[in-house]
Amino acid sequence: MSEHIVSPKIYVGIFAILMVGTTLTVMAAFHDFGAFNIVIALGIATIKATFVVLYFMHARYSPKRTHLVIICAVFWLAIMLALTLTDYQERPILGQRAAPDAVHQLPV
Amino acid sequence: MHRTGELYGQFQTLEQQKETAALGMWIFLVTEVLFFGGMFLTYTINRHAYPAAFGMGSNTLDIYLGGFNTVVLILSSLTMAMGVWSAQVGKKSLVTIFLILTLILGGTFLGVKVVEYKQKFDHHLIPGYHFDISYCAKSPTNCADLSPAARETEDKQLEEAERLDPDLNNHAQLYFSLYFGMTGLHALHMIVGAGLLLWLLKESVGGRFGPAYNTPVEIVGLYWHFVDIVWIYLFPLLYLIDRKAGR
Amino acid sequence: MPRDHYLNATYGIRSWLLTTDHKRIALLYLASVTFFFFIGGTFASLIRIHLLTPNGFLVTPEMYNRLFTMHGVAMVFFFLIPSIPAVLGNFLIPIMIGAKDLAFPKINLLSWYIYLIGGSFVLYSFMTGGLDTGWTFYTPLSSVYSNSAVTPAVIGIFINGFSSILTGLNFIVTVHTMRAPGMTWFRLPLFVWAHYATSLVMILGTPVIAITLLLAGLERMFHLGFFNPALGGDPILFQHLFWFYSHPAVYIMILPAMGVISEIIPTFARKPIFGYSFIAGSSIAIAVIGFVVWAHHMFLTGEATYAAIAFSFLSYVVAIPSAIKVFNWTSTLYKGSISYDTPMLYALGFIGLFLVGGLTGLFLACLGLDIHIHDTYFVIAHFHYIMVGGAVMGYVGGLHFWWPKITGKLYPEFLARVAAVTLFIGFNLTFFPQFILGYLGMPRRYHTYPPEFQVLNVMSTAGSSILALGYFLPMCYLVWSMRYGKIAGPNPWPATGLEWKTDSPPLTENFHVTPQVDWEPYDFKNRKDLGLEAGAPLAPAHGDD
Amino acid sequence: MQSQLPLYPEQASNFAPHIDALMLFISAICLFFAVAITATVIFFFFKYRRKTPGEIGVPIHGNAILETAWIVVPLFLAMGMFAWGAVVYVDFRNSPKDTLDIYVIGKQWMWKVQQPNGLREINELHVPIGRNVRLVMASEDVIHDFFVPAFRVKMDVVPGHYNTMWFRPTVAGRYHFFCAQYCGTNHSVMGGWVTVMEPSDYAAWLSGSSGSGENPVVAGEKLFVEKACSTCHMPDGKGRAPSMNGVYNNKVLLADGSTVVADDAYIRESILQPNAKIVAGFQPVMPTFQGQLTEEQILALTAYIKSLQAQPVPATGAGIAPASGKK
Repeated sequence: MSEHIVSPKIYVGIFAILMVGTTLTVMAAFHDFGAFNIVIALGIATIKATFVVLYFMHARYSPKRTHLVIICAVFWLAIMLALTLTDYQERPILGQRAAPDAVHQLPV
Repeated sequence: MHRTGELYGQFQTLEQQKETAALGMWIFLVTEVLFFGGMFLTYTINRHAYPAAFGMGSNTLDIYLGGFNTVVLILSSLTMAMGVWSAQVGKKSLVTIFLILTLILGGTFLGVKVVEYKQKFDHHLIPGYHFDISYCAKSPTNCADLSPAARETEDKQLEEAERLDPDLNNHAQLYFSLYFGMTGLHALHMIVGAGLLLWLLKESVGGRFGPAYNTPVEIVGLYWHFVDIVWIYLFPLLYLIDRKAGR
Repeated sequence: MPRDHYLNATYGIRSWLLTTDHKRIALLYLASVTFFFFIGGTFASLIRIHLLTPNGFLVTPEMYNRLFTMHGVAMVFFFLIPSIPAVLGNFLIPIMIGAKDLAFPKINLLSWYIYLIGGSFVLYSFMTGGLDTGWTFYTPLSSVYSNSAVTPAVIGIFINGFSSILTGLNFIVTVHTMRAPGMTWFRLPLFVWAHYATSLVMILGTPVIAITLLLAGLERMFHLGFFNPALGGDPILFQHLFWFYSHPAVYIMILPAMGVISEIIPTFARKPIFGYSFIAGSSIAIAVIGFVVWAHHMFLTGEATYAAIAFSFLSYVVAIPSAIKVFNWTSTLYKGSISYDTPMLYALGFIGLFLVGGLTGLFLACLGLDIHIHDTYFVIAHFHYIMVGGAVMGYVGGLHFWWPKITGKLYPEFLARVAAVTLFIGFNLTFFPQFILGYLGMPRRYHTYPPEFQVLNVMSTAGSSILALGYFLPMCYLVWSMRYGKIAGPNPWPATGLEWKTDSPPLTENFHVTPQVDWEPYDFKNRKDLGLEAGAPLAPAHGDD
Repeated sequence: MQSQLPLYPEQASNFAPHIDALMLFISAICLFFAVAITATVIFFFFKYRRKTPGEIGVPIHGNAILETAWIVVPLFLAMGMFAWGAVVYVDFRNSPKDTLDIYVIGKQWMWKVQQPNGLREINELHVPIGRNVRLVMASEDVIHDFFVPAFRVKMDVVPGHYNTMWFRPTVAGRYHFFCAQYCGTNHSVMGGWVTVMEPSDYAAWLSGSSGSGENPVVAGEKLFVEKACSTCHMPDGKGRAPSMNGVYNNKVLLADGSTVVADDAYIRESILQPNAKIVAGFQPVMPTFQGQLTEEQILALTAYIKSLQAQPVPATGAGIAPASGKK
């Protein structure tokens, strides 16, 4: 693994991108996009996180093994969230939980 | 284990040692992702179930402090990255300077967090038996730090949220449990990170890190950036749930 | 015996408590997991004695609930999970891949101390009020209603999780970066593959149980509502989070045992393992697919029907890699040169018991059948067949197999065979009746039961006394052999792994010179150094040179 | 004590034969594999025992065809088990339309049962042969589980939710039921007896002892007035809230344009969290009754609303959705 040195210019550039992202997030939050507010917020956060991982954390210049590790983390997090949510799609939690019969009554 | 210079006995080469350390930190970060992941899952399900309470709770947070902290933390990531760069190119005194800057920024973040926590404590928004989402509405004199305008909007929101969610207090408590859980865990990671920075600083003053050997700086850097990433998600998820009415 | 080895490299209690030698840490773990095994085992014996009569003659309901809870907690978190990885894995993985130590020796030691701290919290909970929530800690029983010492136990398990995480992390990094020259991925012993898969589960699953129990503990301490419906929380969410770890955790327990068996069988059949890459691949497949089946523990919580169907389907899929292993082990015996040494008896016993345990898993994964047998003794029997019949048989078998390497001494062969057979018989007598009990409808965790279930319960208790003897016996003669056993020599069986190329017991640095691997795994035919040839007289296997 | 050792409990519901057949099917497959593999292992064990100390085995490394075979064949068999099991489960989770609804409430450590006519039982459950019985279950504290081995049915009883399960008893007799989900100290005595009776006996039993409990419909009606529900939910639809006539099990049009079926869970939610789903054309003015009603009172109100199913539905201000959605 020959060490790759990232130049400070790139670091400052990434910092600028992150700042722009933060500003956009805050601005977007004050507008009503309905259900898309959360999508936009998380979308920008993910873009920011990607830049941090790729450049600040040098993932872009790291061996494939590191990429695999990162993919694993995202993948397992996705498994946990997605598969748990399958259970909640049909049965909202608590007082709002529908009886099991509701399976048939969902709009198709 | 015997040790020759910077090389630990179990390794054959410095290169192998560095690779190993980096891989170890990356894998540790994977466990951290899943550690926070459990909380994110709890958050997702509860926010979906109780949107009014979560919006209401979120709006009591100070967006200026939150935004300021976001900038501070991202800036500290930059100085950390610059610290790594200085070590790689052999500017030993710059390493120390950047580490000190990072430490100061991290300390600023934690300081602001303390201010925020203190305010929530005064407003009876710490989950537990004394939690009361309508405390400020009931006894405005105890919440004198809020401007009358801010209090008025809060009262209005409270009224609306109570209309939408009859069990608002419990559900708002869930929001604050998650708020303190997630930011508390994040702050704990910051404190650990600050400890690691202090140790780096000590070594760096001794001139230990240069182009030949900078693994610890790099490894702590990875950790620090990860903590930054967690905050990048926490900020919108906790502070910006329901700001669209211009609150 | 070699003149210098890791056991006599340094002396004194400090040299053990501050050691970073993976072999010594393995022995520290060996002592501590044995301690917890006997604590858990004592609870188990009391449970079985109590269930001799339907009306519960021995202990009160409060005590009985504490017994089975503490049995579960001690066995699952403090024995089964660390047993093979932290003892045998710790000892063997660096030697098997030709390294001087694990990648992070100090972290390895740290993980043992974390284990001790976690264990102390749990013991504290046992002694100050006990624990009566069931090892599953279902909320809101554990977080609101239980009057026992839940908080320290939860803290203990939370802390202990980090021990597991650090061990897993250490193994993965070690396998990636510390392999000796020539030790390619497909020359790795299957034991290492199995531990690699186990470590994946450890690092990906354990953090989730840690945070879950932390939330439950905070809920209990500070009156929060994450999982308490009275405060708006969802008890089912706890189960999702809990099983996201605790189902894969089953694979933490069984995968390493499968690794042990994959070492023992080729050694005592003296031929390459059948389908090396399939066994290696199935370990990884189990670790990955094992993460997407957890909600099969929750079919009857009112789970969404579609989710239940998906999870049942995936549960059947995860059965396939296990089946692959069993078929491959069986095929390895074909045209082998099979000896009846003790480890081989354990391995064959493992196949039999794991077969029953695995196949009864198919009953439980079946949505329709699970309606009836969920939460009955059928479940108890099933997972004991996997955990005790599988994991513990693998552990004890592995201990015998590598005992000469660990101590440099041989155990008494005859006694060991007797113990292996006793274990097998005692185990089946204890747990097979419980399948029938379960189908008849006896729910688990019952302090008293209707009298029609008594006959089977008496059979089970009788079997457990034989089982107890089967565990006691090895305990005695293994300790005895440390002092009085015959000298083993570097490779008594002989076996092909790198660990058998070094002294018994090995040096602190494991090898005199860094080994160079130029042979394929489990290859007896081309390994002249083993001194094996059809018809040729063998260097005395149980010799005393 | 029984003189002989049975291998399965009595079959006393529609599910029992299905689940036993499923059990036999899976057992047969598993037994085949268990016996085949064990026999092979034992055969090899003796046949290929080591003859000379230095003997080695024949180096066979694997066989792709065999590997494929023992991946594909078990997979198909497993899919068979999965499919059959899923069919039974889906049947179990979806109760038929006209069920005899019995309410079951679990609390540490007893079961409270309420028959449709209000008759209450504790740790006893009487059901008629041949009727589809649906248990609507709630818990007052921790998670319990209602388990009747002779019927081969069980379902968790989770606090904060309704879970339901159904079965059709087929053989008269008395059968154990248990709590199957560990629930604390006296978990093991939290059980009782299900009595399956001929329909005529059941009817006689119900009427013979109905004096002891109040009919839930009557109790619900009384509550409906007492809690002032009737001041807004007027039957003619002229009140501030929708009429309850005919609403049970019908579609309700909500303010956001969606529809929802007014089942037990919806009614419960509307009582406890009135503003979660607002009926189209009405204001969210109803106060919450969270904490003011016991589970039993909610059940009584539900029973009363159910009894209004056949009442005439007013033209305006009805709870149920018009045949064509307004939106």
